[in-house]
Amino acid sequence: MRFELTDEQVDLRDAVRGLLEDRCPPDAVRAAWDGDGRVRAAWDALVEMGVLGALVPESAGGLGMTDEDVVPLLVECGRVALPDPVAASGYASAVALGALLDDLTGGGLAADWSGRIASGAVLLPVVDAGAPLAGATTADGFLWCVADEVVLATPEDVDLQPQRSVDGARQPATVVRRSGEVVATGDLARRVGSAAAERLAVGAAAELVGLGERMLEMTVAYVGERQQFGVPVGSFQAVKHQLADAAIAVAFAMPLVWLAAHSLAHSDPDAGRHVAAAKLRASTAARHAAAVSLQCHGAIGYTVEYDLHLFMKRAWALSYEHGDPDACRSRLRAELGLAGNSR
Amino acid sequence: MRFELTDEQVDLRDAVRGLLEDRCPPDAVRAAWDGDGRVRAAWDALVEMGVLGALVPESAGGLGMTDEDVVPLLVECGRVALPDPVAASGYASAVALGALLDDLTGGGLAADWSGRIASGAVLLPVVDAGAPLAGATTADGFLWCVADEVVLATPEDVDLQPQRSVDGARQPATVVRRSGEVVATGDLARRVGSAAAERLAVGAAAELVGLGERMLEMTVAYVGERQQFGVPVGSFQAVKHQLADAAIAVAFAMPLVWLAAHSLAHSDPDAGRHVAAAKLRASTAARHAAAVSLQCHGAIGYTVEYDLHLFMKRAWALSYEHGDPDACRSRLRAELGLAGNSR
Amino acid sequence: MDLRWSDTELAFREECRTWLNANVPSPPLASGDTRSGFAAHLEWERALHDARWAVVSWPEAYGGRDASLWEWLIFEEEYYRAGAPQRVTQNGIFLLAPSIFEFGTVEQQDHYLPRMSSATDLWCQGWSEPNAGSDLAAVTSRAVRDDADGGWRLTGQKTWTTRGAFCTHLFGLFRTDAEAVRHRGLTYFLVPLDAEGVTVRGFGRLDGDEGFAEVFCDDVFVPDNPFGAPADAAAAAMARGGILGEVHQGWSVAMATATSERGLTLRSPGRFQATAARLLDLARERDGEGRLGEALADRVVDAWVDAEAYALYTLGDVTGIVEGRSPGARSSFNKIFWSELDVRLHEAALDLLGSDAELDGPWMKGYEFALSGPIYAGTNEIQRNIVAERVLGLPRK
Amino acid sequence: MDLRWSDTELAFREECRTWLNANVPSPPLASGDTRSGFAAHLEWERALHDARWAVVSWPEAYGGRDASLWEWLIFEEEYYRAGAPQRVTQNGIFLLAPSIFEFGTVEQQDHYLPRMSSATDLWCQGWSEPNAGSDLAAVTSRAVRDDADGGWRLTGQKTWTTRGAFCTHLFGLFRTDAEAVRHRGLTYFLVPLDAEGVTVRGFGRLDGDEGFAEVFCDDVFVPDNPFGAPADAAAAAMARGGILGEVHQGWSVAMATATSERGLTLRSPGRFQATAARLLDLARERDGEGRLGEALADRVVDAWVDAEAYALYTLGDVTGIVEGRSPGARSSFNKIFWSELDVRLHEAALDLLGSDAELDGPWMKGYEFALSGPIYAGTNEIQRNIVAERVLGLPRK
Repeated sequence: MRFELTDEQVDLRDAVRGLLEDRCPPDAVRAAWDGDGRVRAAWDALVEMGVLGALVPESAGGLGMTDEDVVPLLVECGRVALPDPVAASGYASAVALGALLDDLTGGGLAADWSGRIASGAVLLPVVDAGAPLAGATTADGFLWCVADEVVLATPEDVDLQPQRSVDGARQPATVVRRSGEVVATGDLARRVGSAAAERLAVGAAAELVGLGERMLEMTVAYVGERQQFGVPVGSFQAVKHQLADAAIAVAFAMPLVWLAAHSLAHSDPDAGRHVAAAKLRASTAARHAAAVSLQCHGAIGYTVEYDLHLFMKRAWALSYEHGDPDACRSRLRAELGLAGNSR
Repeated sequence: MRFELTDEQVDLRDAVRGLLEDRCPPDAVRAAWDGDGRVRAAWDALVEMGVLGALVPESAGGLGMTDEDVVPLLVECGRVALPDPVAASGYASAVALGALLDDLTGGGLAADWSGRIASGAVLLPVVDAGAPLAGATTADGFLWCVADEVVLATPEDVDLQPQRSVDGARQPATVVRRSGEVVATGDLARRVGSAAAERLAVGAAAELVGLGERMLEMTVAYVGERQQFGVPVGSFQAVKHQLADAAIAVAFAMPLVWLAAHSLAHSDPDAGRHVAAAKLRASTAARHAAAVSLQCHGAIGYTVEYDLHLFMKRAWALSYEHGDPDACRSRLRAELGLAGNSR
Repeated sequence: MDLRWSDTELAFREECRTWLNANVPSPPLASGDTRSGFAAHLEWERALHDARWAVVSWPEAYGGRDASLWEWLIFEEEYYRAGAPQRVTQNGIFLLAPSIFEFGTVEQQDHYLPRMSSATDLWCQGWSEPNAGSDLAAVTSRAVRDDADGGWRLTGQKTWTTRGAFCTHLFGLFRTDAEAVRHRGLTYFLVPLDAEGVTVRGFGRLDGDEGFAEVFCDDVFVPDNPFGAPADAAAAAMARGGILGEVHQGWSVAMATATSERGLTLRSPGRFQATAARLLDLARERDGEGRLGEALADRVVDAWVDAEAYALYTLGDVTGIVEGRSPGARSSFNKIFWSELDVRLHEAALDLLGSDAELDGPWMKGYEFALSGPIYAGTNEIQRNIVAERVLGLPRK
Repeated sequence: MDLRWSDTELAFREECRTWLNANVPSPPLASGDTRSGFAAHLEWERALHDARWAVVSWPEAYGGRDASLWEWLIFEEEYYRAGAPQRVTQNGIFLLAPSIFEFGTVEQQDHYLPRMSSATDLWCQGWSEPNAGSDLAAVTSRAVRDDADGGWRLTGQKTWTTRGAFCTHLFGLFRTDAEAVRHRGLTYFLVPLDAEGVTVRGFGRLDGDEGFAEVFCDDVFVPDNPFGAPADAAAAAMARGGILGEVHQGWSVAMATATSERGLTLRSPGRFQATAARLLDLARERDGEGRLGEALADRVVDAWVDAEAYALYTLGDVTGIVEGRSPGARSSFNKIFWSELDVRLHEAALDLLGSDAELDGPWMKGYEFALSGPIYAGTNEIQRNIVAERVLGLPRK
């Protein structure tokens, strides 16, 4: 029994943290709002480091790691509010393609795409055709997992309707698919789709925990400096207790995210409830941290010139994406055998 | 437009408050735990003052007042945690009997019981045959409103199974009725039953608001005195803010209770939703006040030698009685046209 | 209790509703916190004024209708129910005007109030400074006596000034007695933003609109008594600035305004009831599509109940005011309740929207706006201190 | 991460479970906080000791099994899952023993620890005084030097002493240096409750049980070194009292205990997971009767998730401790979380019970007990200060 990252995992995480702090400072995220929603300096470095190919089998040019290795790195992506689709492409699509590799129909294309993902191409999974898809305009392809069918689609196969998100770096679009290559159907398609959906949820959960940590760190630093009534704002008990509560919420969300990654890596039969619990608590904890951070900052947090909003808006968006809290609770009710439909 | 008690209502309330502070101090409530759950010194004085007959028509020996006059008095009963069935008998039964007075079948018995209520006899309405009924062992009769039938039952008509409540003054029992006099059926019975049920809910709501106010007053007094770390505990911001929040919750529950009384008095078609809203917020506010009061008292609040528990346990019990918060929300969903049964 | 409106009040409601139905712009105007939106809102303000709806409770001489507080409530209810535009003049009308009514000279009242109600002068508030937010008494902007010119010279920086970049005037506190500490030695100044030495820089708010400004004063001259000056061009310019109340007494004047900001006049219940009604519509729509879980429905129910509670509580406050009782520190109850209710109403709506919540739309925009409620006009932490100390009577420390 | 148990650990779990299944009393014992229930619990404690389950993680010489921290977790999980009785010895085992292991002399360890694990000595804690609750450093009970008899004379009042009326010994802080202020000048004393001058008065707790006591000391003699005294009857009595750690160093000794109280050893996750499992059973039962609304079900879901989160967080803590990292102020995280989780678990159950919630039964009783969690062992207000200052690094003031 050991519930902690391995030394290797810690080293990798620390390396990624250093890289991201360097390549994805708040100004880079801000620039992504005005640009195409990407921070290529960070993305390219992650590709070079192998992070995008971490879950791609070695045979297809990747590192052949597991969910447990990659999820802590997604926490780091959240900490810097990196808008690029590391979780969607390098985690969810890479794992989903893994389920296809040995298949006669889709295997060749899957191997091809796996290699491209490791090299930095963006393949976005689509598991809910109606929901806005962040980063759709810069995607190189779509792993369309809808209605028990898996289709690999290129940008030419789809129509994009760009949408405005509260988070200017996300640049979502609604996507309508016109054509594409069917690579799986039936049971296999369901397996691929489920693999993608679970990773999208856990990926968002990991980013949310990172966002929560970062917002609280920013706020602790600010209220330690900011003076009102002749003392630092952070010396008021009301501020202390709000921050303590938010810190506890984030701290207790993290192990649920780790457990979900572990269960997915080991195909645990309870993985479904672990994923839902992780996304539920990561969403509520990050929203909690966002609310407390804004309130403790006061008016300065309410301006776009200050960095807090970059993180807060990402947290809002991700908390609703790939399973909002109510959807997670609904799934948990089913998993725990509570129909709850009496009145 | 005027949303405030009249001068006469204020005078009556103040008189009742003075009387109850005198006749129902915490020690009297404590004695009711060891006795039969009654504080007869207070009850008799209320009878003499006419409070029990306030809603009984003048023709039947009462004062012929309205819900609006009596509900503020029930707040006062809550403030002192009077365990006696003022709300059940003097409010709910009195009003329900009023609907029967002109009826050929039940009118005579109703007039008789109305007069007895005004003179201090206890008639307990039973609107949910399965729920424990507080004060059943000392009741003089039961107004049985179940299954579209109204039955007047004497203690000899029922079997009582006493239960232990967390609040030792309530002394509830489950009641099985064997016989009794059927006084109404069909539509009339439904009207009588509904009149009783709505008043039971609003009566409990009024008592809950009074309990909430009282617990907060006790706590404010205690934390103003109690010294820790060389200062009064009440000077800590964490204590101040908890108490401020609870005070706000109670303050905003009160007008909902008044509105419910007003709507019942005027047969407002929206009375149902007003009753549910009043009971919902009175329950949540009083529970909130109880939780904060206990926490701000610390260990002393956790002992039975201190008075707080007498009020806190009553608040717990009443918050579940005659419409717990979930039942109120369920009713409000229906009233507001939200089925809410999708997932 | 008497919850019936009089015939006069019902007629007033009917008149409001008819006019609003005929005149409320559709589609809704762009945000008044953007430069182009602000211009459209100004047109609306002038239309309101022309029909005498801008300031219904003011005396007729100043553009009002001498309406009662009850009629004011009715107007607000109808205004929000009709989905009418935000009031870009509100900082003047709701925050400055009560102080002018209470502390202004007759000349100041006659000059400023009609120009305010007609949206000729557009006022922004100059409370906050970079180091004086919640701690308003920490103001360091100063006014130095200029006996030669008969006035004061103002220097300092104000910030978080809502719509400051679009307004014509600022009201705020400046330190006139450098020796006095904290809230002593402050004076309440009225400053034309086109005066020499004033620089205004707009900056972006959470929702992306350029709704805030910093206002820099560099030796800005404000005369003692512009109304007595000769009627030349320079004096006319001066006539738009001055001191409200007594020198060094600015704190009392500001506190009267601050109470007004927290209290009744800033947030009429109609606004939240209108939001609750829209939330109910959204929920019913989702319900019709079979997409409303019970738990979500309950969040709507709770928010709806609280909007009702706020409306009722306000009726009690208005009854008290009409009968001559002061709401006093209870206005802090109000401010905490409505500001957090507003957040809950919008959160419930976003929860209903689910994965669409992040998209640009009235609910996300309204949510962002609602989040400012617990911060401005004295953070809710300050308000809770006030409730605890002044209403509950807990020891100050 | 490796979430598998080793074969040894699985065998250990099997052994626990088998023994517990065969031995846990059914029906459950009366509350251990009543006089008659306490006697029944003592029998259970002695049965546990005889089968060497009383203190699994202690050395075998003191009645334990030298079990690892992981095995301790397993034992606790099985213990609560089996619905075994509350541990009336817990204040000694969990609060005093860690300090004896850390600060006691070999004689003290050899004497006290076996008598504690066998429930021969029954310890209650003497921290709180009427004017020293959260503010433990305000202790005024004093110990005056008695050089003639070679010891100390204790005078003062302790209160909120859980099960004090049924115990044989008290551990607590007394002021040995009247000049020193606050936490300086305190000494950690071990006091036999049958010593001359000790009076114990039991009083009622929230749940009606006589679970609390006041302990009055009036010139109670406690010797310096009872273990070196001649082996006569008086000395044997004395051997049950003494000082733990150095004179005037009681605060450090107490803080070690307080950390233990807040931290891992007091509230093992098995307890909350067992409560969550019973809550799930209750919810399923209601569901089967068609009486479980979605909103109620969601409250169960949230509480269940938090019980899981607490269990996982503890696994992380144990991993750290096993690998030599100190949890430090993170134990305040734990205390806040488990104590408020326990309240939520029971509240959810009461909500399921609806109008039956008020009736005497395990959930209401458990709710009352849970409400003490946010108060004792340092109120959660104190814990939040600790989290903010020591974990987050916010300024102390």
